Amino acid sequence: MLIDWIIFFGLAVVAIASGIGLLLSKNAIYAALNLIANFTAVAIFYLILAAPFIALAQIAVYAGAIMVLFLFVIMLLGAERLGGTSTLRWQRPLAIVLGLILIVETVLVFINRSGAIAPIVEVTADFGSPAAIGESLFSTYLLPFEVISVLLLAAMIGAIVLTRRRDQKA
Amino acid sequence: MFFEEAVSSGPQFFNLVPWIVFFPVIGLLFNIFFGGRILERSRAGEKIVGGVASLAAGLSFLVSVLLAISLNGHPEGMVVPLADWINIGELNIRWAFQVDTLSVTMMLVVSGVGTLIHIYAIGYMHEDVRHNGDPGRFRRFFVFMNLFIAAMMILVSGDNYMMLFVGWEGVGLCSYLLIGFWYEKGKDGIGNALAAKKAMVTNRIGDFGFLLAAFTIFWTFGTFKFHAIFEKAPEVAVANPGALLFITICLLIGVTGKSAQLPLYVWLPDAMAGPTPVSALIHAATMVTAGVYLVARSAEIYVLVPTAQFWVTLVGSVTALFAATIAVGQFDIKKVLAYSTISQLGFMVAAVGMGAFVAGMFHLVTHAFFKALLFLSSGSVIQGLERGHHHVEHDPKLKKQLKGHAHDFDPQDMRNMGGLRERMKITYWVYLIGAIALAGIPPLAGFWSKDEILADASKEFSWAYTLLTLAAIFTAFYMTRQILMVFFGKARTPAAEHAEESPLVVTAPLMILAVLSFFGGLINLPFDGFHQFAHWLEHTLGEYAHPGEFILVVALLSTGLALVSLALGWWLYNPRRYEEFWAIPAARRPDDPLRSYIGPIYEALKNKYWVDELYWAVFLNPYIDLSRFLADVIDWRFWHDWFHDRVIMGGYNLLTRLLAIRIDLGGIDAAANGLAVLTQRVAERLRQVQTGYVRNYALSIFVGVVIILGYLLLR
Amino acid sequence: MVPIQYYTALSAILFTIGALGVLTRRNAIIVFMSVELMLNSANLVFVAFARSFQSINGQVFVFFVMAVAAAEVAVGLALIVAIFRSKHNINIDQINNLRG
Amino acid sequence: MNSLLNNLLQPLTLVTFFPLVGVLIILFLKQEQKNAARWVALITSLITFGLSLVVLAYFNPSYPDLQEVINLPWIPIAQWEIRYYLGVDGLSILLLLLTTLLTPISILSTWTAVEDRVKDFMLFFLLLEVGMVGVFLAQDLFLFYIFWEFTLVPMYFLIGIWGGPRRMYAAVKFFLYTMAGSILMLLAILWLGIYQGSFQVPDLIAKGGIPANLQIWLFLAFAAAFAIKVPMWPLHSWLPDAHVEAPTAGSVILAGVLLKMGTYGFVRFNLPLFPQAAVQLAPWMAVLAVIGILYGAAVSYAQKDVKKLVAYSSVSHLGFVMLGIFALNSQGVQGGILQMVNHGLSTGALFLIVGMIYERRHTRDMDAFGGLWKVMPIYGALTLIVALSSMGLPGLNGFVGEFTILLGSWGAGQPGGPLGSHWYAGLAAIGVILAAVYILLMFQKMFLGPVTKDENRNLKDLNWREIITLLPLLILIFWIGLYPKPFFVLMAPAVDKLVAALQTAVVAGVP
Repeated sequence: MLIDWIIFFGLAVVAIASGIGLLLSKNAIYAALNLIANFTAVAIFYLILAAPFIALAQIAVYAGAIMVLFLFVIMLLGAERLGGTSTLRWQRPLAIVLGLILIVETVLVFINRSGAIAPIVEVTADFGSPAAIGESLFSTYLLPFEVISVLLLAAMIGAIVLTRRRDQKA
Repeated sequence: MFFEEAVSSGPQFFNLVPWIVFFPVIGLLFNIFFGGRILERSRAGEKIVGGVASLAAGLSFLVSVLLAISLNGHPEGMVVPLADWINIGELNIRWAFQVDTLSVTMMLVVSGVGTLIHIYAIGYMHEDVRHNGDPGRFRRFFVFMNLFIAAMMILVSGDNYMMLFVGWEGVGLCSYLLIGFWYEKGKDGIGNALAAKKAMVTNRIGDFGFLLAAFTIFWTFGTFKFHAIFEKAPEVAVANPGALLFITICLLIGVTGKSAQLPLYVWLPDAMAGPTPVSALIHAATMVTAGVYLVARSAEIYVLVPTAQFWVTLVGSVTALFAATIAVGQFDIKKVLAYSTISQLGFMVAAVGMGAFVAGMFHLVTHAFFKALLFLSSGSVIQGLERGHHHVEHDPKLKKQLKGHAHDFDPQDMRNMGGLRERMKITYWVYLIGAIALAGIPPLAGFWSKDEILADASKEFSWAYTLLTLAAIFTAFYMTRQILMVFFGKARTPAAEHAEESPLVVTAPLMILAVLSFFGGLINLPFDGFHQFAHWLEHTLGEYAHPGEFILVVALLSTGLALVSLALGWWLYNPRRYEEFWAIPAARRPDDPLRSYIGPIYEALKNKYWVDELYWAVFLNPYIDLSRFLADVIDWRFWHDWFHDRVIMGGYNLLTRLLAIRIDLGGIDAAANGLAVLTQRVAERLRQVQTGYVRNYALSIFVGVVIILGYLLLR
Repeated sequence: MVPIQYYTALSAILFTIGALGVLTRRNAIIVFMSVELMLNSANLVFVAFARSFQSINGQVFVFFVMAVAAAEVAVGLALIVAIFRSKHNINIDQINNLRG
Repeated sequence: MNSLLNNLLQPLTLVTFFPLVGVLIILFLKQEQKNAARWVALITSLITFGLSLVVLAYFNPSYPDLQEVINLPWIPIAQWEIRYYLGVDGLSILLLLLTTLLTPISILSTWTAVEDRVKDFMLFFLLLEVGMVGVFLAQDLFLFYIFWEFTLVPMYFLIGIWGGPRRMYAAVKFFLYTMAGSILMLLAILWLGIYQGSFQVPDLIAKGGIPANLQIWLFLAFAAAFAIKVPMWPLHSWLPDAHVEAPTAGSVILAGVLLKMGTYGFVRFNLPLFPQAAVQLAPWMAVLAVIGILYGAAVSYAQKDVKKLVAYSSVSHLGFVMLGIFALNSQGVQGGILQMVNHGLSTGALFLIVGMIYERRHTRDMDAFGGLWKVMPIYGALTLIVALSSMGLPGLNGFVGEFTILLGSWGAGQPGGPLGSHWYAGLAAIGVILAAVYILLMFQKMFLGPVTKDENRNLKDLNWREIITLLPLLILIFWIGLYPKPFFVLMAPAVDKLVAALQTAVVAGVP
C-alpha cells in the first residue's frame, strides 16, 4: 500500500534528518532536541511494527525520562558549548570514510542475504500487547527480569555514590 | 499356702529404692543453688546447709531401712529398673537397682555411717573452714559429701557392672574433690592438690583393669547384668576358662585401686590431706570397701576360678601385713589410721578371696563402725589441739613459750600430743573403744569379724592365716602405741596442754559409733542360732554364704597374741618410759623408742619401705622424662622443627633455589630476559597506541566492526 | 507493509550516524547521546525482526535494552558530573589519564 | 524456573547457604560498626542453627539412607554429571547440628576478644560456616571437594589476620598441609568419576565392584586428605601451630568442626566406597590411632602452654574416634561418631575456657596461673566439669563415647574380628589413664594451689555472656553423659546399614 511507503519514508527522513542534526549541532541542547525528534520517529515505527508497548515505553523512558535527564545535566553543568580545538583532527575524515563503508557494507548484506528474510504476514491483534510482553517477562525471562531490577538498583546507588561530594563523607 | 504367706509377710518398699540416690542429689542441688545465699544471710546458715545435707543422707538411710524391712519379708529382693542408658545393637546398659541383702547391707552402712559423719561434719567443718580461712567453702563441702553419698549409692545399688562402674568413678571423683578440698594448703601449698591427683590417677589405673574386665564380660556374656552373667558363668567356665580368669584378674586390678591394696595402695595415706570427716567416710568406712563389695558381688564368678581366688587372697593378706608394719612407724595420727585401714581392707579382701564372703562383709560392716569412729575421734583430737594452739597464740604470756616453732605447728603429729586423756574425756573413751575393737579384743565388734576371717583362713589357707595373724599382732601394737602417745603421759606441747574438748554435735555421733563398735559383733556371732548376718546374705550369695565357725584355738591364739602385743606396746610406750625418752635432748633423741631396738628396719617402716620413691623412680619419672622427650625432642625439635621446617620446607627452598639459580637464571632466565627486553622495546612502541582518548578507542572498535563485516561479506 | 529490509537499512544509517557522533564529537554529553542513538537503531532492528518472525522475544529484548540504557545513562551522567566537578570541563579530549 | 526454585529452597540448601545472607548484610556495614557486625553474625548463625533444627525435625531416625535429598543437575561434562546433591543421614545429622551450634557460640566468644577488623572477621566466619555445613551435606564428590577446599580459605584468613605472633607461619602451614592431602583425594575422585562413571556417592556405593588392589590405593588417597585433617599421628604437625596461633573462636571451630571433617570423611567415603580396603587396612589404621592416643597423651603432659596441651589432647581424643571407626562394628562406629560430637563439645569448651583466661591475662603459660579456683570460683567449677568430661568421667559425655569405642574395638579384637587382637583396645585404654594425668595436671597447675602471682589476685570471674557461651556446651555434656539414647537413636540405622554392608563386602570379597 502506498500509504505505508509514504509514512515510512516520511518518518525515515525525519529520523535521519534529526540524526544528522544531532551529529552537526554545536549546541548540546539542540542536539538533545534533535534526538528527541529522532526517538519519537522511531517510536512511531514501533507502532507500525505492532509493538505498541515498546513504542510507549520508548516515548516515556527515552524521549521522556532519559532525555530530560540529559537536558537537566546539560543545564546543570552549563556546558552547552565547548571551546578549544580538537586534538584529534585527523579522526574526523577517517570516521566519515569508515561510516560510509559501513553503510555500504550493511546495504550489501541485505542485498545478498535478503532471501533469508521471511515475507511479512499479518499478526494477531494482541501481538506485542503489554499483556503478551508481561507474560513473557514473568515466565521465560523471570530471572533476567529480576537481574535487571538489581542492575537498576546498582546503577541508582552508583549514581548517588559517584555524585556525592567529598566533604559529605563521614 | 506357704508361698502366699511369704508374699504377704511384710510391707514392700522396693520401689522406693531410687530415692537413695535422689535424696542426696536433691540435697546437693539445694545447697548449690541456695546454700550460698543462706550462708550469707542467715546466722544459722551453716546449720541449715549442713542440716539439709545431713537430712538428705538421713532420708537415704531411712529408705535403706525400709528396704531392709521389706527384705525381711521378701528376701529374694527385686530389680527396679529406672531408665535406659546406652543402647547400641546388643549392647544394652540400663540404670536399674538391685535390691538384695548384699546391696542393702552396703546401703545401710553407707547411709547410716554417712549420716552420722554428716552431722559430725557440721561441727567439724564449722571450725575447719575458719581455721583454714575460707568460711564460704562450708557449702562446697556438703555439696561434695552429698554427691559422694549419691555416687556410692549408685555403686552399691546397680544391677549391672556398668552402673557399678559409674558409681565407682563417681566416688573416685568425690574422693578427688574432697582430698583436694583445701587445694591451696598442704606441703608447699600444693601438697593437697597433688595428693588428690595421685588418688585419682592411681584409681584410674585400677579403673583400667575394671574396664578391660567389663569389655571381656560383654563380649563373653553379651550383657552386663549380674544375674544373667552369674547364670551363664558355669557354662563359660567350662567353655572359655581363660575369659573368666581374665575377667577376675582384671577386676582384682580394679579392687587394688579402689580398696587401696598392693600395689596401688599408695594413694590412701596421702588422701589424709582431706578434711577428717572425709577420711572417715570415704577413705575408711565406705568408698574403699567398694572393692570388697565388688568381689563379694562377683562371688559366683570368683568361686569358679581358683587361680583368681588365690591371687585375691594373696594380695589381701600380703597387704594386711605390709600396711600394718608401716603403721608402726608413722607419727601422723591420721597416717597411722590410714595404714591401718589399708591393712584392714587387706583382711577383707583376703576373706572374700578365700570365699569367706560373709566374713569379709561382716568385717566390712564392723570396720566401718570402728574405723569411722577412730577417724572422727582423731578429727576431734586434731581440732582440740588446734583450739589449744589458738588459745596459746592469742595469749601473750603463753605465746612466749612457743618461740620459734609457732608457725610449723602440726596438730596431727602425735609427738605434739600427750595427756589428752584429761582434757578430752569423751574423745578419749570413744577412741579407746574404737582402738580395742580394731585391735581385736573380745567382745568388741572387731574381734568377732576378724576372728571369723582368721577361722576361715585357718581351714584351707594356712599361709594366709599366718600372714593375717601377724598383721593382727601389729595392729594391736600400733594402736597401743597410738593411744599411749596421744592420750597418756604429760602434754608435750603448750597446745596439747590447752586442748579443749569438742562440742556435742561432734561428740554425739562419736558416741553412737562407739556403741555400734562395741555391740556391732552381735549381728553375726559365730554360734549356732546367732548367724543372722550369714543367713541374711544367704539370700543373695546362696551356698557361698556359709556361716562362720567358732574355732576356739584360733580365737584364743589371736586374742592371746593381741594381748601380748598390747603388753609389748605398753612396755615400750608406757607414760613413764616415754617421758624419760622425751627428756633426752632433741639432738640425740631418736624419733621413736622403737628405733633403739630395730634401727634400720624402723627406718624402712618410717619411710613406708620407700615404695613411693620406688614408684617415682620406676614409673613416674620415666614417664615424665618420656613425655618431655616425646614433646620436646621427638615432636617439636625433630618432627616439627627439623623434619617439617628444615627438611620439607628447607628442602623445598633448596630445590627452588637450585631451580632458580642454576636452571632458571642460567638457562631459562637468560632466554626469558632476552624475551623481556624484546617485549619491553616492543611495548615502548605499542604503548603509544594507548592515547587515553576515548574517541581513539571507539575508532579502533569501529574499524574492527567494519573489517569484520567486510570479511563476512567477502567470504 | 514495508519489507523488513528497509527497516534494517534505516537502522544501519541511524547506527552509522550515531557511530560518527561518537567518533567525531568532543562534547561528552553529545557522545553519550550518540550512543543512545546507536542503541535505538539496534532496538529498531529488534522490533522489526520481532514483527517479521512473529516472536515476542525481540520486543522483550528491547525492553531489557531500554532498562540497561537507563542504568547506563544514570551512571554515565553521574560520571560526567563527577568529571566536570574535578576538571570543570566535559571535553573528552582533555581526559586522557589512562595514556600509556 | 519455579520448579527449580522450589527444588532449591529445601531445608538443606537453606541451612547451607543461609549464612550468606549475613555475609551480604555485613558487606554493607562500615568497618566501625563493630557491634552491628557482631549482632548480624550472631543472629545469622542462630537462625542457621534454627534451620538445622528444622532439618532435624524433618529427619526420620528410623530410615537408614539419605534424607531430605536435593539432587539437581549442575555441571554436565560429556557423559559425567556433577550434581548439586545434598542429603543428610544418621552419619552426618549430629555433625551438622554440632557445626551450627558451635558457630554462634564461637561468635559469642569473640564479642570482646576481637576488636580489630570485626566486620571482616564475621564475614570470614560466616563463610566458613557455609563451607563446613556443605562438607557434611554434600553427596556429590565434586561438590564435597569444593566445600572441603572452600573451608580452607576463611580459616586461613582467620588464623593469618587475627592470630598470634607467628600467625602467618601457622596459616601457611595449615593451608599447605591440608591442601597437599586434598590433591591426592582429588585424583582419587577423578579416577572414580572416570572409571566408575559417577561422582554421586550413593551411585558409587551401589555400583561397587572396584578390584581390591585398586581399592587400597583409592582408600589411601582419600585417607591422605582425611588423615591430615583428623590429624592422625604422625601427620599432626600442623595442629599445634594452627591451634596456638588461631584466635579463640578459630580454635574452637578448628577443633570442634574442621577436625571432624577428617573423621567424618572416613565414615562417609572410605568405609562404604572401599569396604574391602577398609577391612584390610583396619589394623594399620588402628595402629596409628593407638599410637596417636598414647603419643598425644604423653606429649600433652609435657606442655607448658595450655592451649598447646589442649591441641595435643585432640590428637589423643581423635585417636579414639579413629579406633572406634576402624573397629568396624556398631558399637565402635556409633561410639566414634558420638565421640566426634563429644570432642567438639569438650575441646571446644576447653578452648573457650583458655580464651577466657587469655583475654584476662594475655598469657597461656600454665606456670603463670595457680589457685584460680579461689579467685574465679564459677570459672573453676565450669572448667572442672569440662575437664572431667574430657577425661571421660561416667555421667559426662566423654565416657559414653570412649567406653563404646573401647568396647567396640575390644570386640573387633576377638579372633576373626577386623582387628584380630585385644592389644589395640587394651593399649588404647591406657590412654584413659594418661588422659587423667594430663588433664588433672592442667587443672592443678591452673586452678589449685595457692595464688602465687599478684596479677591473678584480682581477676574477674566470668560474666554473663561468657557463662551463656559455655552453657549450651555444658548442658549437652551432661545430656549426652546421662541420657545418650536420643543421639544413638539418630545414627543407629545408618551405622547398622554401613556395618552390615562392610560385613557382606568382606564375605563377598574373600575367596
